Amino acid sequence: MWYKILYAFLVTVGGLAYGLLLGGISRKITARIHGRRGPTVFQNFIDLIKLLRKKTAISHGTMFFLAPMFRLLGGVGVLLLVPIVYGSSILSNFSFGGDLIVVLYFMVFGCLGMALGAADSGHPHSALAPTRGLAQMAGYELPFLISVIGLAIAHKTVSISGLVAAQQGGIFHWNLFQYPFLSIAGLIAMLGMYMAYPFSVVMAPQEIPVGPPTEYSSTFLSFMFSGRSIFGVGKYVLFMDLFLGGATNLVEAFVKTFALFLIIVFVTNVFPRYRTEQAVKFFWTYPVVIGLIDFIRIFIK
Amino acid sequence: MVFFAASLLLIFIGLYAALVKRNLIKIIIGLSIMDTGVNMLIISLGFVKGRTAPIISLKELFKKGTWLVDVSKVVDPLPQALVLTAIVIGVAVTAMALSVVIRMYSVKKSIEIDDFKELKW
Amino acid sequence: MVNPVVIIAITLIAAFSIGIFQFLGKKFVRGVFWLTVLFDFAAILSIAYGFLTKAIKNPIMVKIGGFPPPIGINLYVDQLSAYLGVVVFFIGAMAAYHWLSRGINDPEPKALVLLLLLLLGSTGMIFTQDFFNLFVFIEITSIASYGLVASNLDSFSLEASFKYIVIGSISSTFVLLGAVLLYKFAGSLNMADISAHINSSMYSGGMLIIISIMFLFGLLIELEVFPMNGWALDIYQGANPAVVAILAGGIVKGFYLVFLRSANYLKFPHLLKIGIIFGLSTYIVSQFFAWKQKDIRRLFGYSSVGQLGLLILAGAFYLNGNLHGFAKKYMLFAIIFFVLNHSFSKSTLFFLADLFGRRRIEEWKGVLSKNKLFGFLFSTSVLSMAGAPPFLGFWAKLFFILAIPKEYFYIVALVLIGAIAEILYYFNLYRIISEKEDGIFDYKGSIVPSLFNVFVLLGLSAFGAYKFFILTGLDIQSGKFLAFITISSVAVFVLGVSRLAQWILSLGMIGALGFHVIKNTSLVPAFNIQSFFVYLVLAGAIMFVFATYPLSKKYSAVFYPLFVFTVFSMVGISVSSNWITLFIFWELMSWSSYLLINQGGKKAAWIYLVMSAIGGYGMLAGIKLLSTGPNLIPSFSSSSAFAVSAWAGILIFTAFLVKMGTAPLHIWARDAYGESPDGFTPLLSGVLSKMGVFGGILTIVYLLPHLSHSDTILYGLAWFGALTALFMALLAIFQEDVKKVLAYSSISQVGYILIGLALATSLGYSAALYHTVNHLIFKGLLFVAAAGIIYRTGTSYLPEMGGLIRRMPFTFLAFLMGIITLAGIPPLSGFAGKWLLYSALLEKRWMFILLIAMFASIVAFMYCYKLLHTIFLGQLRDKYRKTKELPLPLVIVELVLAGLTFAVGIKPNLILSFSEKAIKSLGFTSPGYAYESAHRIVSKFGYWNAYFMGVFAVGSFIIALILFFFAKAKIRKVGQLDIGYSGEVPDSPESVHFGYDLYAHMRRAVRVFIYPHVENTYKRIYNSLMAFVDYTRRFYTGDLNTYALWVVITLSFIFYILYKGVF
Amino acid sequence: MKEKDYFLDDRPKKLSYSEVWEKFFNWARAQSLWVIAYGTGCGSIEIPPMVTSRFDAERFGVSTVGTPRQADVLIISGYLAVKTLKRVIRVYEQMQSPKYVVGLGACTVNGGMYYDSYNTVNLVDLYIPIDVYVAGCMPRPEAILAGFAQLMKKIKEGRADGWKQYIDNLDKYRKNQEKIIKNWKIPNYNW
Repeated sequence: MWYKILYAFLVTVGGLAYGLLLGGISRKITARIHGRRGPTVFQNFIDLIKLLRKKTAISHGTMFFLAPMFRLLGGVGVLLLVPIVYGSSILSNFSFGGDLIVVLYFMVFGCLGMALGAADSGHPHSALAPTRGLAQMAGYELPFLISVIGLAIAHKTVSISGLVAAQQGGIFHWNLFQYPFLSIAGLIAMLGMYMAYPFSVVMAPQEIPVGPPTEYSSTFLSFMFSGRSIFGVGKYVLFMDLFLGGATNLVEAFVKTFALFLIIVFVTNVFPRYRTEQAVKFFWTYPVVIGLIDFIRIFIK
Repeated sequence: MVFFAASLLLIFIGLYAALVKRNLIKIIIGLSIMDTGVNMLIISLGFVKGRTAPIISLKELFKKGTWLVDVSKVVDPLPQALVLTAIVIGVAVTAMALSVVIRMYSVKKSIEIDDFKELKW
Repeated sequence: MVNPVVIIAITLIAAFSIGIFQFLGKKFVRGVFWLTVLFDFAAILSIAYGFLTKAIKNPIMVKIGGFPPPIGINLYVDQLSAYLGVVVFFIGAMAAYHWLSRGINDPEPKALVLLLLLLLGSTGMIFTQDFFNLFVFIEITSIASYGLVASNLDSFSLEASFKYIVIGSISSTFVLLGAVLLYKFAGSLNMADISAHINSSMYSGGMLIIISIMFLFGLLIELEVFPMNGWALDIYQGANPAVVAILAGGIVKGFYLVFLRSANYLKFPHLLKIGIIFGLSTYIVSQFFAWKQKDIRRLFGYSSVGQLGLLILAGAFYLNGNLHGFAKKYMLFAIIFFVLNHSFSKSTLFFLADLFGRRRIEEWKGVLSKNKLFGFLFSTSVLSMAGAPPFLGFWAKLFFILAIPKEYFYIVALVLIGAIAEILYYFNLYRIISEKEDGIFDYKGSIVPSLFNVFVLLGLSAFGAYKFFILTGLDIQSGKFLAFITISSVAVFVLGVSRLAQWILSLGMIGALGFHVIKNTSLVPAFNIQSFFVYLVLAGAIMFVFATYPLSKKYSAVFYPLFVFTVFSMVGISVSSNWITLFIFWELMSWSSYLLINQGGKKAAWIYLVMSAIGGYGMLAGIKLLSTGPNLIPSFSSSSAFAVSAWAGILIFTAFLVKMGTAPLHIWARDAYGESPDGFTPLLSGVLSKMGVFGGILTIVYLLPHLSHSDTILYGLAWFGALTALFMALLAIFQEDVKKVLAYSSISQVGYILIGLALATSLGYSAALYHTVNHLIFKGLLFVAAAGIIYRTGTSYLPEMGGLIRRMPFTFLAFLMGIITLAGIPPLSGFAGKWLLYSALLEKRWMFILLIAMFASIVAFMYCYKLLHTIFLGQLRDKYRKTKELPLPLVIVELVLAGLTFAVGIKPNLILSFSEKAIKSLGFTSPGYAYESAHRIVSKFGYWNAYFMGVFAVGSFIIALILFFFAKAKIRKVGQLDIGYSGEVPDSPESVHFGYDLYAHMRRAVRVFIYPHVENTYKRIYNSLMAFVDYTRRFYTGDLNTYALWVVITLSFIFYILYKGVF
Repeated sequence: MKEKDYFLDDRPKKLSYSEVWEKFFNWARAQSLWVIAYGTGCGSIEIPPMVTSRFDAERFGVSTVGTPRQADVLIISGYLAVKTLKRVIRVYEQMQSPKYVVGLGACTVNGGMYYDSYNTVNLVDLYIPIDVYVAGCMPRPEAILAGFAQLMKKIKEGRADGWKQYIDNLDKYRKNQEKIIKNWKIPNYNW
């Protein structure tokens, strides 16, 4: 048990580092697409260190104080509840604790925490952002649920390890090829889940300063920042397990998550932004229709 | 049969009055006619052609020397008894109706039905 | 015992002596009058008492002038006529007392003479054994009533009187014609004599048919059947209510007895058809025409006419409906109870209408709150008239429905629809009357007669309940429990001198019952589904009643009695062993909760009541469908003995769906939850809606397997549940009232439970039962907190709140935990329910329902956040800067419930161990899931370790907290307006608070889904019915000629039916 | 709770000057300068070119944020009206230490072409501490980048201590501010 906790700690740290690195790479790629040099790929590490070592910080109240912890906890929880490497007892983390449904609900934990903290700050803009986020969530969760339920029924399990096990045995056993429409729906939902353009209205740095964390600074912000990074990695791993057949070793995991990451980066950099209701309508139409093709196929079978 | 038809006719005349007439007094007259029709019907029911009234007269007593009437010679007495009651009741109803009409007239100075349609729906 | 003829003689003499000796003064007149009435009453009471104690065994036959029956006129007094005589004289005496106390504006002696004559006439009418004599008495009654109706001498009463005279004359003419033709035909006028000589084969000849047409026609006019009752309604509206009270309460019942007698003696052909056509049409038409009525007296008139229609229907079935055994007995008691109920409640209503004097319904606004006694009398009468349990009208209706043969199911359906219509208008009236309005309320006259009436009515209600439980042979436990419920709530009312005392009493009573249930295993033998719900009800109730004390100051004195009543009737539902008992307690619960909701929102309560009535009567109709053959009272298990149509199941389920608030029957829920007294809403949401779940389980387990199409029904139910869950969640996010958000949330959550039930697998039941308890915990918590917040802030409007976390930290903590549970986020208890449900759905491969259910829970996050944000977070307003934490009882309840969610979240066994037992009692061998290790629960599809999740969450929370405390030194807590607001200084909290219409953007996306389609459909149906009724009620033109025309048309119609013999 | 406590009314605590890893953190601070996107004058038009593709300030770790809470650098972009000064003070005080101010253009140095205007602050340094001036009217983006390079250098050397000065000498700054700001009772500190 104890070695599990140790490994969990290592995974968390590794996840954080990987998440920050991916953030840096994303910034670099964006810059290159803009025709700029861009920051170093380690820029996010530097930012995090700076934020951690700011000398002052303000708090607006209890919820404001606790929210970054909820956020971090939610991120770490998601990362630790999904098995990273199939068959490895160490890198399957705490996935004995719960199945896909647990992970789906635990994913909300951090978001809810952040939303509450933001609302507690008393800033109207930071209260506005979660409402957009939740509305958009109602948008992307529909196609995502279609693909998750479809896969669960198709493979007769909601255990993530079970889903990965069902995809072993060659690239064409991946759900991406077995159930391409479900996967497309799920991957479109993933775009929304990462609040990447064109679904970035939640953060909306132009109209509402920086989304929920408007009032957050210093240490608080660093917690949120790292929470978000870890959460992002956790979600990549989840999507990898769902659609890309999981991973049998760490290298494969890195490659696959990086591939997912690249999808997001390239979509993000070429799209403008939807308004909330446009995003919701988009999610409720195209990916849903696409997903339903496979969904109905599974339903009839 | 004639009596029967005539009394039915009277009853229907009375009903017709209640159906069509707009004047309260005329409706009351209609009711009286209906009453009369019924009374006539009752009498006709007890009537047997060629028989006498079931009345004990002194003349008869002296002639026959007995109170007893020959039952086979008289008509059925019960309808006649009934009709007496019915007539009385009919009069009472008519009197009641007329007094109500008098009151109605004193309230609205009218005895037309059109002026008494406040209670409806 | 007094010779009945003496009654008539004495009354006659008294009437004449008053007429002659009226110069002796008022005192003499009144003295003679009262002596006569009292003597008559005593005399007839002694006869009735003789019958009751069986001292008199045979009917009394009085020979007048010593002639034996066929020759002489004689009186015949049997049990029924003696009892009816008592009622007539009682109502007569009360009406006279009432009238005298109001003052008679006509010369008093004349009115009293007419009153005596009226009583004399009706007594004679009831007692006589001779057809011609009957005519005479009818005429005496009629003439006296003509005079009395006109006695106000204003244009209304004179008009009514004249109409009555004309139509009445036509009626009596036909009765006379019938009598003399009968004499011609049978050679006798004695009823018994004629009856002995008539058999049905004689009707093949023409004469007897014509005779019966005459009698039927004449009597049907007097009984105010549908196309010929315009005059009667005009009397109800126009005449003096004291007179109307006697007419409606006593005299018409005399006519009814005469009708039954003549029908019995003459063996009317096709009586059943006549009864159904005229009785049913009268009942239905008058109930619907009453909807648009603005004049309260005419409204009561419509109701009276409707009741008479029901009586005719019942009478026709009793005499000619081929009822056997119990059914015949039930029908007799239905008739008796209908008569008694109508006599006492309707006369009370007319008395009260006269006391207050106002005609237009709007002028009655607020009467209930202004005078408590008046309100009590009015409410009791109205409740009894509308058939609310445990009053007499309810037992009458129940007997009636049970007695009607199943072939005539359409009659049951139509009568129940009529009953719903009746509730609709009666309680629309009640809604207006119970509106809060200040001011003093004055009435002229004495309230004593009404008081007497209501006391008799209450006594009779007890008698009715007693008779019902004895006759139907239901388990006597339920009867005793009903008595216990009534007595205990009355005790709370009577002994509770202050709110504190009432609170303690209610707590004590609920606690005592709980103690009794736990100690005494006879009520609940082994732990099964019923005891599961008994514990649920009692545990919920005791917590919620505990929380109400601080709120109770503004509640009226009936709050706690009704609360106790509702709670105990829910216990009654849970322990009931057959469908009828279930129905009785169900109705008790509906009505008592209606009265509770009516303490708050009147319109909301009305909608709640109407929907409840639709559900409840739907259930009754379904039960009726179940009860075939000799088995009038279907027990739960016996329903398997025969195949029944799917409609039985659907109809019974309607009631439960209404209580669960399943779309499209949900329209009551938002306002009823939102506007009911805050102390009651937790119970309404947490426990009362769960009774629907209980009923649903019973139906699905005991009934549905025996129905055709049961799989389709279940799948349909699951869809209803799923769509309810989704759309109610969508609606919830756009509400701006805290309780309305919670209301929609509540029915959305109950939608999940319905899905669980519809699965009908053991895992589905596990999910449903778990969620039932869990919903009680967290929704109770949220509603209790909302009640406290409304109590402290004085508003339930969300945009008015904000920032309250600074003032109410404990409430916030509890509320937050409630919300996390509601959202189903691990590690709190909400997740387990979701997981079980989803696993069950996966197991059954109901993919689309699973999709909708999961999606609905995502939508739910939106209102979860909205509640937390708008109440507790954001900017604190100036007016709440001095607001305190909630009162202690509320905080205790909140924290206990919050602790429960946490405990259950880590150890779901706390609930699951109970639900497992309950599920096993339903005949399943396993709960559908298994324990792989101590804490790891495994279903066919997935697994989940609650204990680990809890420890994980708490552990990492603690680690994060420790980490954070290192950074604490440099953190400064800033003021609420210290925000980075473009370098600007905000001038007030309101200006930077985001609290209104949080999801405006979402609304643009889902506009078409949240448009109130269902509500508008209901409204449209209601409005078009209203318009239709408003148009068709012009049928009663008020024109005498038209009335006479309808009389003639009906005559032809009766002639047609009877003469053709076919229809 | 008091009748009105919308605002925290305390003075900030004096901050410790040295940390063990200070040098490393100073490097991190220098490499990650988040500029609040707040233009006080015409100079702000030069900032968009600086952060976009042409001059790409992000390669030095300079990026923009929308809220003072997260910002490290406040750019006074040109002339500063008294009215604007109020906002600048509030924004500056709401930023979290360590924080730096860059004065842009001649106006921040001595009022520039508006030196005799009734409403322009001539010497911004009197009111908030300025770490780096970038002269010019207006300075080109290259010049601004040069200024940032200067700022980074100062930070790395530990000399960019305007935020310390400000807290240590808050009374002095307040007195100066109160001299020209008439219609605002300046609070003890804008938290």
